[in-house]
Amino acid sequence: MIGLNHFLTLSTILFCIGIFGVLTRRNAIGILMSIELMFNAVNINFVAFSRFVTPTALVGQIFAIFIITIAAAEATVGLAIVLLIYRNFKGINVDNINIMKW
Amino acid sequence: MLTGVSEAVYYILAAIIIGSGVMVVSMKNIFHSALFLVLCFFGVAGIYILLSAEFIAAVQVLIYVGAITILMIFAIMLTARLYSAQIKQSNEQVVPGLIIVSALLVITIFALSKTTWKLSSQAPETQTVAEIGKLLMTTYVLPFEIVSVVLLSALIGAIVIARRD
Amino acid sequence: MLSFAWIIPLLPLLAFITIVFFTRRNQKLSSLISIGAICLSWIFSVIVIASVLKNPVPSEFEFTWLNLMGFQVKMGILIDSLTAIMLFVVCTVSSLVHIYSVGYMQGDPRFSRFFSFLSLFSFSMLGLVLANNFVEIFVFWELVGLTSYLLIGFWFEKKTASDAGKKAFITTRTGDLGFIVGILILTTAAGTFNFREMFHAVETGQIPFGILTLGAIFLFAGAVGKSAQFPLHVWLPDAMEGPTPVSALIHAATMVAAGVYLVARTMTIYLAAPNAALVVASIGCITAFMAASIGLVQNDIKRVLAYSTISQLGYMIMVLGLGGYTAGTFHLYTHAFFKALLFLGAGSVIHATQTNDIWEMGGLYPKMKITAITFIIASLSIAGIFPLSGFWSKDEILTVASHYPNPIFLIVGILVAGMTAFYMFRLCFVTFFGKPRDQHKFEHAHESPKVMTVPLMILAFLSVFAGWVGIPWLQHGYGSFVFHQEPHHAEPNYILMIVSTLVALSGIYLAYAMYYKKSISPEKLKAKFPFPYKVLYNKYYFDELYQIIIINPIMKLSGFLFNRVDVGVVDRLVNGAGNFTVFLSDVKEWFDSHIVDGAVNGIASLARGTGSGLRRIQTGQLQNYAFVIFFGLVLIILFKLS
Amino acid sequence: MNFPILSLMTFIPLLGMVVILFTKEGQDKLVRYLAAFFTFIPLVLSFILLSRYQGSTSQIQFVEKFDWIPSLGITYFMGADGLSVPMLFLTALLGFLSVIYSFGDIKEKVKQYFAFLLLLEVGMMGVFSALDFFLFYIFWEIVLVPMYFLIGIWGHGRKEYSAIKFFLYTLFGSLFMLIGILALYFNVEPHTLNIMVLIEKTPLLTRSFQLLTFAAFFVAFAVKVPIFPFHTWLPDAHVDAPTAVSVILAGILLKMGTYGFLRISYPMFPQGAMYFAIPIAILALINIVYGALVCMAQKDLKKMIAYSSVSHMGYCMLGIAAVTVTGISGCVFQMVSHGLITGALFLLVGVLYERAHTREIGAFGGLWIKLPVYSGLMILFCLGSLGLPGMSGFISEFMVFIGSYPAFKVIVPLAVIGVVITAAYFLRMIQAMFLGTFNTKWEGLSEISAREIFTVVPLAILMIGIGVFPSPLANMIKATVENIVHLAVR
Amino acid sequence: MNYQLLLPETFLFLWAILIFVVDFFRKEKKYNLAYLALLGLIITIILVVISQKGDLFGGMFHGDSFATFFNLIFLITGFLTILSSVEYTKKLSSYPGEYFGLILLSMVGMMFLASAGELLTLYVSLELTTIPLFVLAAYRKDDFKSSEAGLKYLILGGMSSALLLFGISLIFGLTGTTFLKEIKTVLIVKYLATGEIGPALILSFIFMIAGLGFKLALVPFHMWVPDVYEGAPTPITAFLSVASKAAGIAAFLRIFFRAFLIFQVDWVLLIAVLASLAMIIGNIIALLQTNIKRMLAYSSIAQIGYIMIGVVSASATGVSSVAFYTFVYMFANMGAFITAITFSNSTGSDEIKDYAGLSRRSPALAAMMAVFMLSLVGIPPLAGFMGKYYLFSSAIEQGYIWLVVVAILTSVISLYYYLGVVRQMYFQNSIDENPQAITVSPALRTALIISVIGVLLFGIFPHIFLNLANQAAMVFLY
Repeated sequence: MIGLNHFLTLSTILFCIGIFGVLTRRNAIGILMSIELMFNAVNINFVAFSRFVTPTALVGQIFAIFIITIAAAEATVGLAIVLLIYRNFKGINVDNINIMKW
Repeated sequence: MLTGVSEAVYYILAAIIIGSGVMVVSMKNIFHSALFLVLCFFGVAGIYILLSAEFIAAVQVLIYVGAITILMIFAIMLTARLYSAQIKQSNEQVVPGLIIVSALLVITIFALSKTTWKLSSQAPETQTVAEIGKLLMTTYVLPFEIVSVVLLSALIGAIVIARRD
Repeated sequence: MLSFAWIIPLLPLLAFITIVFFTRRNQKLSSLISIGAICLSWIFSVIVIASVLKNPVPSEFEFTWLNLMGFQVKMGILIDSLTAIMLFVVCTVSSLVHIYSVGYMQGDPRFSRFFSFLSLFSFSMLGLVLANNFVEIFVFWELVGLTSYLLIGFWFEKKTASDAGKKAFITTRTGDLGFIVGILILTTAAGTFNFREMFHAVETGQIPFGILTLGAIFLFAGAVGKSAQFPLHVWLPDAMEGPTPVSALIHAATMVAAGVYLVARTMTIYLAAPNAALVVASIGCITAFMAASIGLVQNDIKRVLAYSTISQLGYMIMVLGLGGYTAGTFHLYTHAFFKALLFLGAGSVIHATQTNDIWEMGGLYPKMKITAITFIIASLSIAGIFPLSGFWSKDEILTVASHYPNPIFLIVGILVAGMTAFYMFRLCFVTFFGKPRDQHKFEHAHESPKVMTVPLMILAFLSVFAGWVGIPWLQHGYGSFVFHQEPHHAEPNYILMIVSTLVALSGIYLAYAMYYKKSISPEKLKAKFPFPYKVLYNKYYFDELYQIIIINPIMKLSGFLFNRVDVGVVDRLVNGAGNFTVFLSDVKEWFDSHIVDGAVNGIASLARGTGSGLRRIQTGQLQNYAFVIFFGLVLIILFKLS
Repeated sequence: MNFPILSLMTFIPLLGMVVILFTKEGQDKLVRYLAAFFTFIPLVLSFILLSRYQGSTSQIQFVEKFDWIPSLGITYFMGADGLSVPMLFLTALLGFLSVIYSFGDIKEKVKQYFAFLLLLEVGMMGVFSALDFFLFYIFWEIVLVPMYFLIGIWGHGRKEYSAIKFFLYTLFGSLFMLIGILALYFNVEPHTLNIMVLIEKTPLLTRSFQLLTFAAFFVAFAVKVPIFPFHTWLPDAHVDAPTAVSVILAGILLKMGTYGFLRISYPMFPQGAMYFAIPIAILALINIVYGALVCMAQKDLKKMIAYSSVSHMGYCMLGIAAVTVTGISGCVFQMVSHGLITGALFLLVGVLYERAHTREIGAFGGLWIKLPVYSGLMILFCLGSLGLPGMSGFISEFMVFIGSYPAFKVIVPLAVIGVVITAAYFLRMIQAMFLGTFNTKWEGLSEISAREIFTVVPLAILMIGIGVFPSPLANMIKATVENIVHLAVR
Repeated sequence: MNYQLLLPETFLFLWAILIFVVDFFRKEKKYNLAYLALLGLIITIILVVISQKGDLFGGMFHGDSFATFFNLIFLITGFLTILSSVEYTKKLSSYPGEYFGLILLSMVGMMFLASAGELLTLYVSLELTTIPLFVLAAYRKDDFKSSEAGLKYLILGGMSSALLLFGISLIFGLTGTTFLKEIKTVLIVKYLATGEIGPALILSFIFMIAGLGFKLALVPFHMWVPDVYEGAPTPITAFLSVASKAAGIAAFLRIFFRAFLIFQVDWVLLIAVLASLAMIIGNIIALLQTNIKRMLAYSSIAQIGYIMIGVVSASATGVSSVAFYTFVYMFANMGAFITAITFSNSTGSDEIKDYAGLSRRSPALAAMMAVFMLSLVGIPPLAGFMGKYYLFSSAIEQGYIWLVVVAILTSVISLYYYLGVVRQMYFQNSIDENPQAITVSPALRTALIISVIGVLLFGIFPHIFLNLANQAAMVFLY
């Protein structure tokens, strides 16, 4: 019996993995990837709710589409900035990107 | 409720997703991470199918696997010196990060499992593609338009930023 | 009909204003204005006394000065026999001193200023005498104190003079503390400031006995300060730093009598509060004896006179405390003349010899006869030799003392009379007779000009005859004029008269023996009784005592309050918490940089301390930020879901 | 609506400030005359105010009232009664005199200086005439800003420190007042910020609420007065401020605190007044005695006078705490009198400092010989300050004592000690500076100038005038004070 | 359907496209496109003012007074930002046209955000607001700090979007709808049925607060603020600190007041705690800053704490006070940033200590800066005071005296650093012997004058905008 909670659990786990990635990856692209994992987790939520709570309305699915789209947009900009960082800092290791502090 | 084969599929997919997700965040080589990310996205797409959201699954594959991941791989190639990837890929926050994340995980799962959801027993919509298309052009036309502007601005922005002067 | 009396104080005030603002540059004119004003006042005072003699019913005139709900102050004048006598005394002595000063102050660069101050003093003193309520009397009381301060410190270039002025002001103000509190207590209880209304309240028993006693004692503190009674007598001898006419006017004849006047004026209260009256009498008694004993050994001519003044004032206070209203005021009246004369005479001597030390004088009699004779007349008067003024008033006092059950007052009275006679004649013999001790000064000495000697002669006349109005055999003498409740008929007490005269004569003889004939050597006595001599010579060490027990602690306290409490503690309270973190790391630096600085620094360093800790979070490391966010998130969730 | 005299008095200086700001740089002389002109008009108006004020009633007069921010219940409500009229006059007078004094004193950034000085006057005038809480608060706070700049830019010594300290302390206090105001606003029905209406309604509120609000207002006013232990800003600010600003600070700003107590705290919170009577009286006693003792320890003349303010304002508080007509009248008298006397003292200190560049008491000696007029004036005001009869200080202190004695039978006699200590430190100062042998180091000192004399003579006249004829002032405040007492003992 | 309601947004979007197009054909002096953008903004402001009221798409889009009010804030901020960017863009090596266009696009997003009555629209608008800002933050490509700012902003922004989305997904799961008013109905029904609201709802509140808290820079989600503010081009920082924040506030109010007001016990206290933390932390750390942008960054963290006081009140007055405070905060904060821009255009420095002696070099500039600083402290009669007064009054009305006390104590602290700038300008002398005057270009001068007039005028005559703010708040009262 796979119910809603199974999917929610899965998504939560994925979400937390994403968070862990954000917290620990040193590579900027790695962090971006982790963020994508978080978006995916959210999407699982939406789709699962859509399936179990509002099977006839497709709101959840539509939401997921939008999230995917925007994730793509964000990834684009993100990667552009990463490239910029790479040019300036000669590396994309976020540990070293800390001119500004305190 | 899913039973039988679906149940088994669910577990397999979940294992793939979680396993590859963990790989994504822990691989030493960022390039390998990217590959596992692809795997993970596929797994998620499988979940969508399991949830009878085939259209979303397709979108997932197209956009995520087809666009985003490829983009990332390009970016990795452009930025990282691939095979000098012996340098540590994770910072000192692993242990505290683990603690925080597991705390969050436990609480969230606990909270969600304690919640009674208002489940519906209706059969899921089957004509999803057409229905979604219709909705996007009617009820959700406004966000749809806005998102196009988002894409436009992301496009322009990315060009402005990424281009060498 | 007597309402014109307000002009009496006003004239000197006008003189003061005129001199200060207009005629300051013209010395002669200034002095003329000043003298003219006081002389006019004198004429008015004579008119007042004449009309009061004719119609002794007290009259009062007043106008509302300040009016608030439940608080009404009227200013006005009260004229009764006491006022009339006082007006006459003050005007007389004051006029003479004014005239005398023209000679004495000749050549002083601040001549005009001196006269302006004298006028201001006359104004204040006359106002004090005329006051019909507590507020008014206090106002003039303080003004009198001010002029005293200004005149004592007239030669302010001398540190001793300015010190003395300050000391006088502060010491008398200490007494005024009591005065104010006394006024507060009494007026709050009686609901009025007016003398007669309050006396009425006292007589009808509206004021509870305890409050009345307390109020009376506090009120008396004012008199103690002003009349230089024990223990606030220390300022008067020092006040001799002022020009001698000032000493004569203020510190002998008039101002210091204000305390006595106050007690006399409020006699009703003391009669209703016998405990307070006993305090008054005791203080007076102590003072009289103490000052007289100090006077025995002093070498400065004016200081001797100063202690004599204190002693005589003690006499008056004592007798007032014993209920001798007539006796006290009578002595006040006679004392004014002979004490003024003594001072002016001393001034004349000082003027001639340019020194105050009696041991630098000697044999002056031939050179300044008028001064010497008048001085000796005054000495006889103060010593109480028949039939001079002093005799009659002293006799009154001793009579009153003899009625008191406890003989201590009488004994002290007689003892003091003897001591007075001794030190006065010690002064006379050393100054005017014998061989000149300082040849240079002796040769330089000369009789003073007319403008100085004429007042001396007038005063000598008064010293002899002024007291005759109180001769016991007189049917309508002083006692039937100035009295409290009932006319006082002095009964001649022959035993007392004889005893006191004998005591006085023996005092004179002792002085004669010691300082003229030199049959008894003062040096030997000194050597024989070194301790009493030293104590007396150092005035019972009062100044030193005050320095140690009052002044030093106060100065220390104020320094402490400022340096420790104000800068230290108060600011530090605010500082404290803030610096705790920094404190742990670097105690010394904390002390240096923060204790002295104020609360602002306190808040700032609290903030800074916390801030520099907090901003460590802002490492610049992106993922630390993310960590903080999630850490906060988890905390919030735990907080909300628990 | 009649002639808006209060608004004019308040805002003409503002107009002056704007005009001055638009003058060209460097025209110092013009700026000075403009400033004098724009402070002179309020002075003239204040005379009209004095002459037209009806002292027989406690009614608010010269009322100007119209809606300002109706959605928040805020009105523009100006008015004056017997409490504000003397303070307005004092403000106009000291404002004008300090401008005149500053003619010679200020040589740098003249334009800004006078602009700030005028702004300061706006705030003070407003505080004394505003009867809407919001308006009152605005004016109350406006004062801080120019003061901060005036101390910080044109001051001496640790001026920055003093400026910020002043600002922080007083802002801290006044923000509590803001809470109090809002709390009041929401706790009366219908909601209102009209002080006069609030006075009628607040006593109906619960006791604990009254006490709390009283405490909140207390902090605000206590910092201004200043009451121990909130006083440590005062010596710093006074000492480091330029002369004219010290004058205003001591002469008027401190009065804002006591004014607040009389206008707001006591009429509004009878319960608070009753409950806190003894503590306030004790604090007042501490102010008096402690302030005076601290004065004794001072070596700097200006600091001594600054601390003397602490002591003298203690009398005000003592008078207030007793809640009797006499006590409060004494307080008002003391407010006026202290304004005149301390203002003049600061002016005179400034005169000397400008010439000698030191204020150390011990550095002088025998100045009376060299500078008779200056010394005479200084001694006159010192005597006034130590409460000599014939001058205003005596009356106020005496009234305070008389008025508060029935309420505090132990505290008042102790407070009287302050009188002696005051005499002691003033005489000590006089002796050290003016008496004794002349210190030839100061041979070159020049006598006080005519302009400087002009600034203190009106103060001297008023000081003696009130001292000799207190009735006009008493009649002016009488009805109002009776009303305050009537309200405060409800 | 009355599509006219969309007119301002559509117009602004088209205008942005117009700018891109013109930019394409223009070869030099592209920074003059700023004036084109300004023209567009003025027209949009007019359109907003005259716009009709009504709902579209079944409550997905509200053209109501609340939206109008916030739209005005965005537009005026944008106007000032662009005015102050004219000089700045001259120094940019490339793409000034896109710079203005992106600002306009971001504003389109904000305007939709303020009108959104549905979560999907809201989310999408939020992204439209943010994504151009990521780019703009990194716009000075040769400047390391700018790139760093862009990266930090992007990563943390993306992460917080994910948090917000997670929260939204839970709400969706609980109610099955994304329309705020339906969410409210469903939740009430559910609550009435079961008597409890369940942990998932609270979890979603928290996730949404976290997600929006990022935009608002609410502690502890404020970490990005100092670094991004410091690194981003200063006009963008100004824009971020006002417009973006105002957008966040609008979104927050929409969601929480429209849908969750009846569950206020479950989130108000949390907001109150976060608000006080923001006030304390923001003000205290600001004390130590030496860079004006960084100082203003921390100050803006503190300011959001003040704004949240109005949210905590959870009443119409509260909303009104939030709106009004945001409005007046805009003038003061923009003014402060514009002064900083002016100063750094001339001197190239953002260090507070370099402001020494500014009152001599440029008295007018220094005076205006002082006014802005004092307004931020909340000294009457400046607008900042009026705003704070209103905020405090809303809180006290609801009995949150402790919160006001915190606000007051921290205000006193804030005085210290705000006046720190004033102190430099007025009490210190410049290090240079003869520093030249600061040149103020006409555009900057206009921007400064607008700000200073705003600060002065709305302190003394706030009535009109108070009424507008009240009307805006009425939206939540049905």
